Amino acid sequence: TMASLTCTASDLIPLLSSSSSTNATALASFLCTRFSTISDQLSDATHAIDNTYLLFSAYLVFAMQLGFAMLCAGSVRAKNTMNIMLTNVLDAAAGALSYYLFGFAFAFGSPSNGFIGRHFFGLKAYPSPSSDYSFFLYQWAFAIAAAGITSGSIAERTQFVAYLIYSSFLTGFVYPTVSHWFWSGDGWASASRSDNLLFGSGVIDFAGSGVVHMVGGIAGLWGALIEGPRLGRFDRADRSVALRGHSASLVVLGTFLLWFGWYGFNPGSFLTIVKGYGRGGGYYGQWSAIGRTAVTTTMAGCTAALTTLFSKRLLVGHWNVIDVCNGLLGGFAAITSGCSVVEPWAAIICGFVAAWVLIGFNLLASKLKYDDPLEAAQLHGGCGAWGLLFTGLFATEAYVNEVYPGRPGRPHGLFMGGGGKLLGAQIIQILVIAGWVTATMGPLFYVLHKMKLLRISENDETAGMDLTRHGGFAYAYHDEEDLSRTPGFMMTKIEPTNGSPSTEGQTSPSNV
Amino acid sequence: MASCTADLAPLLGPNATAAAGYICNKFSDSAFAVDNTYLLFSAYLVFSMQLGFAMLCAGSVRAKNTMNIMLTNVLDAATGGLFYYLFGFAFAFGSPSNGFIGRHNFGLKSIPSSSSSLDYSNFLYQWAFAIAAAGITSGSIAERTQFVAYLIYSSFLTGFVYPVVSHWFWATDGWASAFRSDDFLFGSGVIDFAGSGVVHIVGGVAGLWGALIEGPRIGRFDHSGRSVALRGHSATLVVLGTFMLWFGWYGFNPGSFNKISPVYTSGNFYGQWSAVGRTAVTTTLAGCTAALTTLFGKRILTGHWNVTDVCNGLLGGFAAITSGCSVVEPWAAVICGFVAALVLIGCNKLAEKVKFDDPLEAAQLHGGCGAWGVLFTGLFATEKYVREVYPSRPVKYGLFMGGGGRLFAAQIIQILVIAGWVSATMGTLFYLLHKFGLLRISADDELAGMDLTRHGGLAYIYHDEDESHKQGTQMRKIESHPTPPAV
Amino acid sequence: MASCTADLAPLLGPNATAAAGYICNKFSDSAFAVDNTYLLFSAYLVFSMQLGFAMLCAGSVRAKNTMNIMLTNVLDAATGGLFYYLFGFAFAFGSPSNGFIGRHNFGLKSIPSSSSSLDYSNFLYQWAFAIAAAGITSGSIAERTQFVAYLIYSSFLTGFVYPVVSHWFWATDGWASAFRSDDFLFGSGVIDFAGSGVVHIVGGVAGLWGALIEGPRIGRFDHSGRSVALRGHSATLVVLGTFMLWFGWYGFNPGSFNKISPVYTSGNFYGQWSAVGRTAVTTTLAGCTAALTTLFGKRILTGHWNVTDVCNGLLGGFAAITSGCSVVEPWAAVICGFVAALVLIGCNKLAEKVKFDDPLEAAQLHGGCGAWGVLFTGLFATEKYVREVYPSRPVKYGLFMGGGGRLFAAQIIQILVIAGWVSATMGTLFYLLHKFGLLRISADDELAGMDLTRHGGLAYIYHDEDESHKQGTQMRKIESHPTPPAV
Repeated sequence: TMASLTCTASDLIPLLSSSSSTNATALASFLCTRFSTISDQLSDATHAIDNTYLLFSAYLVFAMQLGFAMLCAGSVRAKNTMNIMLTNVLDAAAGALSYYLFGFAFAFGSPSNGFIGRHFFGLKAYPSPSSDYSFFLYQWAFAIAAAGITSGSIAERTQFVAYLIYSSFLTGFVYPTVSHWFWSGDGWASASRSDNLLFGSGVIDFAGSGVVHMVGGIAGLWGALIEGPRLGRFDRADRSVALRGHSASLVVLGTFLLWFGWYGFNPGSFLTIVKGYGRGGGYYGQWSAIGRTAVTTTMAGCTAALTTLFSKRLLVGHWNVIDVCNGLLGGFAAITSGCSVVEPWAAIICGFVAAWVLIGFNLLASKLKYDDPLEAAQLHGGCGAWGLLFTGLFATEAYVNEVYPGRPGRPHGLFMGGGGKLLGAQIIQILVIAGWVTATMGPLFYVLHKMKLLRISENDETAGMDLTRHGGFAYAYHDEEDLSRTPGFMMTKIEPTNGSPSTEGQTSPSNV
Repeated sequence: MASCTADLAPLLGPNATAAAGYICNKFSDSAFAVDNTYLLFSAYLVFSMQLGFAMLCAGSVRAKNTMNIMLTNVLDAATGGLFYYLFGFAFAFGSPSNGFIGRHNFGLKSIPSSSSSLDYSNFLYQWAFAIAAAGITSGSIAERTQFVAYLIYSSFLTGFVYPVVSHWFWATDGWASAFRSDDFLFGSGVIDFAGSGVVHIVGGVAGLWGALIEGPRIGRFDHSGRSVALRGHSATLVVLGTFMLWFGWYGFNPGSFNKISPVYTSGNFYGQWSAVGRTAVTTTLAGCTAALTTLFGKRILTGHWNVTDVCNGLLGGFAAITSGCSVVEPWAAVICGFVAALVLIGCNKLAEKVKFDDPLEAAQLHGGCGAWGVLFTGLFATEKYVREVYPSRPVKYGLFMGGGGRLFAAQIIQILVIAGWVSATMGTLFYLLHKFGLLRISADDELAGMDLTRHGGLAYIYHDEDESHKQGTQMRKIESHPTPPAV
Repeated sequence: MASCTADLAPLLGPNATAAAGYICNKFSDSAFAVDNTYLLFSAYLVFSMQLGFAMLCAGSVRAKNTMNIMLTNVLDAATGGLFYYLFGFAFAFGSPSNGFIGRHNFGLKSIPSSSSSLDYSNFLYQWAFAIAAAGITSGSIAERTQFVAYLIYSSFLTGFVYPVVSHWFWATDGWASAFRSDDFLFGSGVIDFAGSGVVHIVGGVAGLWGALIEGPRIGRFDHSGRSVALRGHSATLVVLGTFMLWFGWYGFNPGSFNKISPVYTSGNFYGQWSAVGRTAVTTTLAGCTAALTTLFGKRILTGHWNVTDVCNGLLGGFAAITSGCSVVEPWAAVICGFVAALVLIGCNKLAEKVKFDDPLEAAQLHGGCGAWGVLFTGLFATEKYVREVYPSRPVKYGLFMGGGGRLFAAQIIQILVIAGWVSATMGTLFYLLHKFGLLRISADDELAGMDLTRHGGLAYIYHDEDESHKQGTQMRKIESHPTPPAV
């Protein structure tokens, strides 16, 4: 954006009247000196607007953490609610420190090599002309989302210490490295490199179907595979038994909050909004592209929700709100990669297929006796991978050139006549992310497993972790519950049993 | 932008047209960026009202129907997204068109467009409005409506009935719009800034017909005809939903300016940004006053300090101020909220009298308070603000502010026309569904609750033992049996 | 704007003044639009904290008092809206005024104003702050306070006590303000950027007196004087509320800049927008560090990984960084959060020792951590940032950063003065209410829960059967009886 605001003589020469062409250069440079003050003011205004946009987008993305917490809480049984919510709070908290100390540096520290960044540790020498605090905040909110995805896959049976370890490792190292590859100006597969683009194209993963969702999903896949299913998830005859979450209201609350936050996630990934496309002054600019991104996001999610609704009705006979919520999120996870470079009608296709991808993976998981309490691996891994392919198929030329400028004629979607190079790059991304996360998170979970740090004991699992590890149940709706139902809880309540309260000296009526 | 160049060029000296153009382009870019930022974030806020509706509805119904009502709220947004994309937006704002219905931009064709100055952000914002109307109606017919009926009316409302109304009052071609270039209704046009009529009365009247045709829930009125409160299952969710709606209303009302950068006098501290702020203030004050009025009113009437009543009063105040929020003084907003609370209490009394059962009071709240709000604008709109907010319209303003009765008359027409149109369309639809046996669920289903019979199980399982009670669900849990755990 | 014209005029040639004026007006318009957009959305975020408070409070009390506490939270916002509109804002920011209290702009008269540069958005933002203070106090006295007492103290706090304090430290006339033009306290003035003192200590100290005068809840300390935890009824609501507060805090702290467009050096990439971003980062880091410190601290002390304790620790970190968020380095925020967690743990230990019962730990959290935050600013404020954020103030900065002790001394004065003022006003008020028998509910009511006795029934009905147990509610349900269905 700085470049578009600097005044150079060559910008102005063609604009000036041809009658005085001999003096044009002199006149242009004369005007330019006068123009610099105005230009400075314009650049100030641009900074203010862009940072406002990015900061509020970051706040929206942060709100997704609340969405994750509620979604996860509602999707597990009541006896593990405290546990899963704690992991969600800590994703954000531990993530902030590790991302501040080194995660951000690994991801975006520049200049660097193609594999990993190596500047800005602890926000040293920050801000820089190309990277401000708001960008750090935005990227932090992304990083914690990845860890949140994984926590869903291994819910209800993982030791808390294992959780702390994998979460720090994922947020501090595994995820930042992947985001470096695809999003930083130096990353080996990034579409915003200045040269040596992968397949002459680079990977288009605009807001992270691959970088965020597949990373989280594959990490979850390995965790859940190594831990095995929850007790009772498959009965003795090996039939699948649904262990339903304890509150559909929380699931819906969480889903809507995620939807709300996704408007920061996808449109926010433009990072700036003050940028005319074309010669400036037109009604069409980056602000329109941002609006379009919000629309494609909405369309994909809505279509996936409706597809899931009717398919599930046909398959199981119920109109199920939880399934619809998951379908919706699957649509969002899929469109996240291509949201900025596809037409709204293509987003509908994206969402439609995403719903079927999710249904298919869920059937497969059931077949393979794979247990993922939040369907996180299927949803974020499966739909995320579909999203990457979708971008390689449907990215339109005009939008790709606007969003990734400066390289006319770059490859775009196969079905849109753009050749197969982009699709090739997208496939490489899927393979590379799957490989990298498997190579890092897989061994980590395996080592934790071998050291008996991964899975909780059977007794703990049956009783629920809240009681055994987190100080008690999450809910106490009736006074009577506390004594009768929570023998393991170390703090007992006085007033229901010996109802002679101390302070007021009043004999109590029997507890209504 | 063109005028900027024309203004600036003579000031900059010879050969300056191009230079002036360059500068002015930059200003134009920056204004587009600010206005789109403003509109998009407002749209996100309005969308968050859908979350508010979902939680408010969920908390206001009995636990056995929670899954059902939440599904309808999710689907409002989802089906609304598709239908509004395919034709709703075209019916509402496709231009050029006639006064009754739009007929361009189906499937967002030719959007963004410089001629109609519609961009994607406008679509997103209007979509969020459209789904709000459907959300209102779902409250009125909660706990007893077949899911299929729900899908049908929701698509019809979001895709056709509501867009047509919004075309009449908000599109530049609408026959009663205040944004027309000439031929204003009564030489005034209707001022329904953010939609007390267009959104709230539409949703409320649709709900009224649905609830009337279905009749009350089983047990809502006992043998002797006395009213029996069927309380919602969670006041916490009601409060959560109310606060989310309040939060989202800051997108709904101030956001309806669509742009924040227009100036009233260039270089002055007072511009549309101040009007936007004032709108947020009037909205706040109307809601707050209505909440307090309800608190004390209900305390006198029922003897309780009741939080769910206060929440409903608050929302009634918001629904009322929505029409005039941008053109009235803050003190007038206080009056608006005070009366709105009384209107809601009155409508609720009336509903009980005539044995009308609306689980969320949606018809009373959005219909009644919405209608009051439309009248209120005709009474209290001030000249100065009307001039600023609707610059091209003939200056007719509030009756009590000395602006004559033309605006007030136009507002009355709006109420009548909306009530008529929605009755004719939605009333007929609900009646047909009723005749085909598609509207109301069976008495058995109603007693058992729809979650068990239609939606795969109850919404809540707080204790493992709960499972054993639920014979109706097809999924059983294993682990409570004394089997040796597998590993 | 005037200076912009003066800068540009010599550069532009013939008609230069007019051209420069034209261009500069455009810049000024654009800055107003951006700044108001920024401030309004920040205000909406701060408002969403009220939702956070409501959920946090609801989850932290027992189920039988849920309706009561949520009603108080809704009314904080509603009564706050009216009182702050009528006189609170005038007391706080009405200008010109003396150092103690403002006395203009009652009922938003003469707002917007160019002389005080106050617009409607400023009012909205400050209102959202004012209701936060009242929300803090309601936590301290939860589960045992009469509703009428609540209405009285809440109006008094929002309408008078809090506005006066905010006048002292934030108005351009306030005696200890860092925004004065001269006569700074200790030649420095107090730096309380977003209100660790003005909001959090005020709310915390008011809660302290209320809770002290009421005494602990029945059953909070057993016969032998041991502390008995009366756990809240829903940890889920606590987490929901905490995350909402976190979300809203991004309006509270970075939003306190009010404007985002001011530059530090024109044409540079580094300006107030960077400072705003840095403030969001320091806020995040302080909260996160406090959460982790609490996690491990509590694990060592109690043996559990406790999510509600972690949430409280997190909020303690936020309350502490609120004072210095804009003028410290990110690494210092980590220190701030670490110490804040220890302060909270210490205050809680102390409270148990002296049998002080505060259901939400509000006095400890907001009072204790808030006071630490005020001191922290006096120790760690950096020269560069203080210079940028408070350009007209003499550059006195943190003691540990080499800035001398004057700022630190001013900060200590702030703590003492706020504690004194709130004790003198709110302490007296609570004592009078106590003497008139208006403060605490009866023991019967307390054991039964206020929802049943005062608010019309329990907040939750998860099973139809629940109804039959509740003899106390006056509303019965019919349908569970074996009556023939009506329709």
